[in-house]
Amino acid sequence: MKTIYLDNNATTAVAPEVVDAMLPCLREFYGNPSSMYGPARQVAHRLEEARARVADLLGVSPAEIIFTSCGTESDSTAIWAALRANPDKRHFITSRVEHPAVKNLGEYLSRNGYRVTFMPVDSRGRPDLDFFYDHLSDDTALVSLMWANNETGTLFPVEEVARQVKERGIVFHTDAVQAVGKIPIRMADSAIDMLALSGHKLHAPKGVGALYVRKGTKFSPFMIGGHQESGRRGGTENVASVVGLGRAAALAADHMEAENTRVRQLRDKLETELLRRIPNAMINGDPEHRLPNTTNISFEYIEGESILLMMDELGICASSGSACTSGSLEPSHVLRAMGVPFTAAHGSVRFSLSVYNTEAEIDYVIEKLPAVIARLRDMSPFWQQVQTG
Amino acid sequence: MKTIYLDNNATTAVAPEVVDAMLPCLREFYGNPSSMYGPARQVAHRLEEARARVADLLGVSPAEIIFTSCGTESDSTAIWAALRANPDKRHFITSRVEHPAVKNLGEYLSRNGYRVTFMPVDSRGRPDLDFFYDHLSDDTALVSLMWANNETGTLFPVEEVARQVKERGIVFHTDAVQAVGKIPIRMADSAIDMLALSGHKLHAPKGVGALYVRKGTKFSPFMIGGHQESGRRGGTENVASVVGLGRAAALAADHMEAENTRVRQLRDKLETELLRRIPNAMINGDPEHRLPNTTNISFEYIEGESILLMMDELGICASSGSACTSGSLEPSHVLRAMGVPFTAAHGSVRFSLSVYNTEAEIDYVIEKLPAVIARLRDMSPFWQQVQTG
Amino acid sequence: MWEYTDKVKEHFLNPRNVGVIEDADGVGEVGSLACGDALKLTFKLDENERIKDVKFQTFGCASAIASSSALTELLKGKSLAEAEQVTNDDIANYLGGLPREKMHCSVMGQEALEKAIACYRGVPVEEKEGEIVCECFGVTDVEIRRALTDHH
Ligand SMILES: Cc1ncc(COP(=O)(O)O)c(C=O)c1O
Ligand SMILES: Cc1ncc(COP(=O)(O)O)c(C=O)c1O
Ligand code: FES
Ligand code: FES
Repeated sequence: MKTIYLDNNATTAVAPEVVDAMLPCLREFYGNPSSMYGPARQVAHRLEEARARVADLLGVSPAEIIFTSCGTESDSTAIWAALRANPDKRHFITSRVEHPAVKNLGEYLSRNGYRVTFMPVDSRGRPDLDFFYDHLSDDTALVSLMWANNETGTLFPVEEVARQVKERGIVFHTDAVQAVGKIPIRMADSAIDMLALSGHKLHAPKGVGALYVRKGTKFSPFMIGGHQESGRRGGTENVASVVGLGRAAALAADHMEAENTRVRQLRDKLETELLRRIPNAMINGDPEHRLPNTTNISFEYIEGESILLMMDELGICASSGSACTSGSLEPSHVLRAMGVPFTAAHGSVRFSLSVYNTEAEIDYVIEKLPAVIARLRDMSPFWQQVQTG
Repeated sequence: MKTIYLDNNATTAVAPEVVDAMLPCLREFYGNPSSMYGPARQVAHRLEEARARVADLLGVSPAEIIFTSCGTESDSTAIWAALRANPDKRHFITSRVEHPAVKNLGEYLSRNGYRVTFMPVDSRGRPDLDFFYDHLSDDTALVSLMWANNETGTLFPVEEVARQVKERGIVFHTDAVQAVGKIPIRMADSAIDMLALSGHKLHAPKGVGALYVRKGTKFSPFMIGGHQESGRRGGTENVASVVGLGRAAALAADHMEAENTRVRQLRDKLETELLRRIPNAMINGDPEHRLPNTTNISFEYIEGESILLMMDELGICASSGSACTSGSLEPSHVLRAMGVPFTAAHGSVRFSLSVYNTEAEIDYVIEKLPAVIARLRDMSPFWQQVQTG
Repeated sequence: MWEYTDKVKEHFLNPRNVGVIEDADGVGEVGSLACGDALKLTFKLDENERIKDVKFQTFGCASAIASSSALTELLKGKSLAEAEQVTNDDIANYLGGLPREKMHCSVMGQEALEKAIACYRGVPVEEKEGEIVCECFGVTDVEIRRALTDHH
């Protein structure tokens, strides 16, 4: 059975070109980029080439890129850097729908001497900017808002918000892990100070990320150790994966148009057809300002894990915000923050596409999913009640 | 020209078996190990198999292993975990010869509200244990001592020290990045609470490490984020590299005997012959308690970077504690802590072998190096002074 | 991430005894729509008070569905006294084990069975109106009933 992979916001397949770029660094070019001798200098060279490619994707200078081990580390690095560089300020603002990399760190900070504000969102996941601006103060060291939400694809107007924030002398960080590679990003004339990205969301391997730090931003390292990354991140560089990320960044630039035309059309077709064929189904998130590859649909009165496992039997991979699929046994904090009713939250399914998906795959899902939903609803005590009710 | 790689304490070649183990995880097994569906479950499975192999190498249980992005992260994780778990205690003891991953974090802590003691060493790099025990107090939260020194190979008696430390209810962490894979380590009946290792020192790729945390040790995550690694380390797992580390751990176990017989003999031959053929040369470190693969030799009155670059011309890779080779323009803090005279410190060269080295390679170095040293000394004003006395 | 046994998968994909017995002797309902898991169990007895027929409806994860299916298989042909002895461990064992995080899904089965037997015996099962049943959504049981009836 062929796998139809529609879970690209969870992780992506490594592009074959990326694997090819990595292999020499796993074989002959194994030296330590900090070493003196010839073979190691070639390694350092490849590392810097990768840095230039990542910088290009964002439209920034290579010296503004720090390589890290993942999106989570990039977020932690940005947040701690801003807080440590502004030790007199004790306030941090973020949103209620951030990825755990930011949300859980925010909660940690609120237990450890910081005042932390979590901006609410409306039922479509749109930010409450009035609330946000009202809460900025002289004590605010840092704002961290995600660019694109991983569960719903909803986009925050981070460039606009960053401009307002910068005027007040507050550092602005964005978790752009889901945005980079999916929508065009030009940082050069933006007011964003720091931006986090993660390789495995754009067809590079897992375990490598980057942080953009605008030139002139006060910085204090999170990963304290050796002098790597110009003293901004200790630890021997993950050369092969960084080189892979460089290749992936170049590919992402090449694929940007397809992502925003062909992939968007496939996503729209999937969404429209599923909503047309399945009753009591609804979109979660902001249909207007949204990533081109993501749709999050709730199927009322049934539960997400069951849907995922029945889809798995058909070779279809997706994910769910249901409590039953999470390690924590709590439903998605994003859907709860949006006030998605419990009748819908448990049966939410996120489909996230990539340039590797085909129309035939989407047609297959459109054809097969209605029966899966119907079958689970037949077993559900609530569906019958609603039908007869 | 063939490369003779004698810089295995800086980084190692990835074993071909390790690359082979990684490749499927860069190709077909790309799923997110946290996902529900079939293909991702296979990824999770491989991850857990790797965990079991790393646990085996240390003689511990898989649940005690946390995967990280490098040795530096493992050290940071251990140190912050112990400090955060014991918030009433504000004292930290380490040594003056630690790797920057521990040393620089210690210095950061001493500027940020902690009392930090750096234990001195003697001229052979041996710990001043009387000083150490005298400085333990009720306020001591954590002791961190490296098992094997990266520059000299000197071994600290960490197992004995850990027993004494544990009696006083203090957490004991060891940076074993250079020890793991080179000397047999059985943690089961040791008193060590945490142990850091790094993949690229044992023929796994760069950018993956592990931290052993003894069951029952109070822990608070350093990388705050998702629920990965049983909630102890956020961030999507670096699956391919972790699988590589698992394979490397199994290989290390297989090679342990060769490392301590054949590799040791090659190192001894190299050292004895160089000292016999080159005047004013001396070993740095404790020749008795030392890694089997490392020798650090000072060639007086000349400078390390020049030696390295002349060796590079001959295809020989090694490293130096000279100021000129380091980014910081200061000679090795390890040699300075040992009180190695500056006439010797600047001309120090570290040769670190692996099981991939052959006797022919060692013979080549023994044959070629004396002329290199002689040539540089001919250029040195000090050498002439000493000769004419 | 949890691993399901083949038996769990088989009962999830091909659940036995799905549905409602219209003229049931015992009916037991547990869980809630708010919390994402709920189970309705109905049974019919023969003249010797043995369980002749039993059906379920489940809203929940794969374990919940498989556990319900397993429970109905375990119950068939048992006397009420024997049925009362069935525990959630029996359900889990029948399925070759459940992941630790999913054991609560089998507890639901045991609870529904207790309620159904109590219902048959006419023992009143207390149900407080307006009780908070869902921490995450802060929902009461009254609101859940309303959510179902008001929908269309
Ligand atoms: C003793 C010691 N500790 C820590 C490290 C740091 O390891 P990594 O470069 O993987 O962060 C190294 C190696 O560079 C080392 O030799
Ligand atoms: C929005 C967002 N931020 C951060 C992360 C964390 O990235 P990583 O898993 O590479 O640490 C993710 C992905 O999991 C994400 O979707
Ligand atoms: S969903 Fe009801 S308690 Fe969490
Ligand atoms: S019904 Fe939610 S975990 Fe089983």
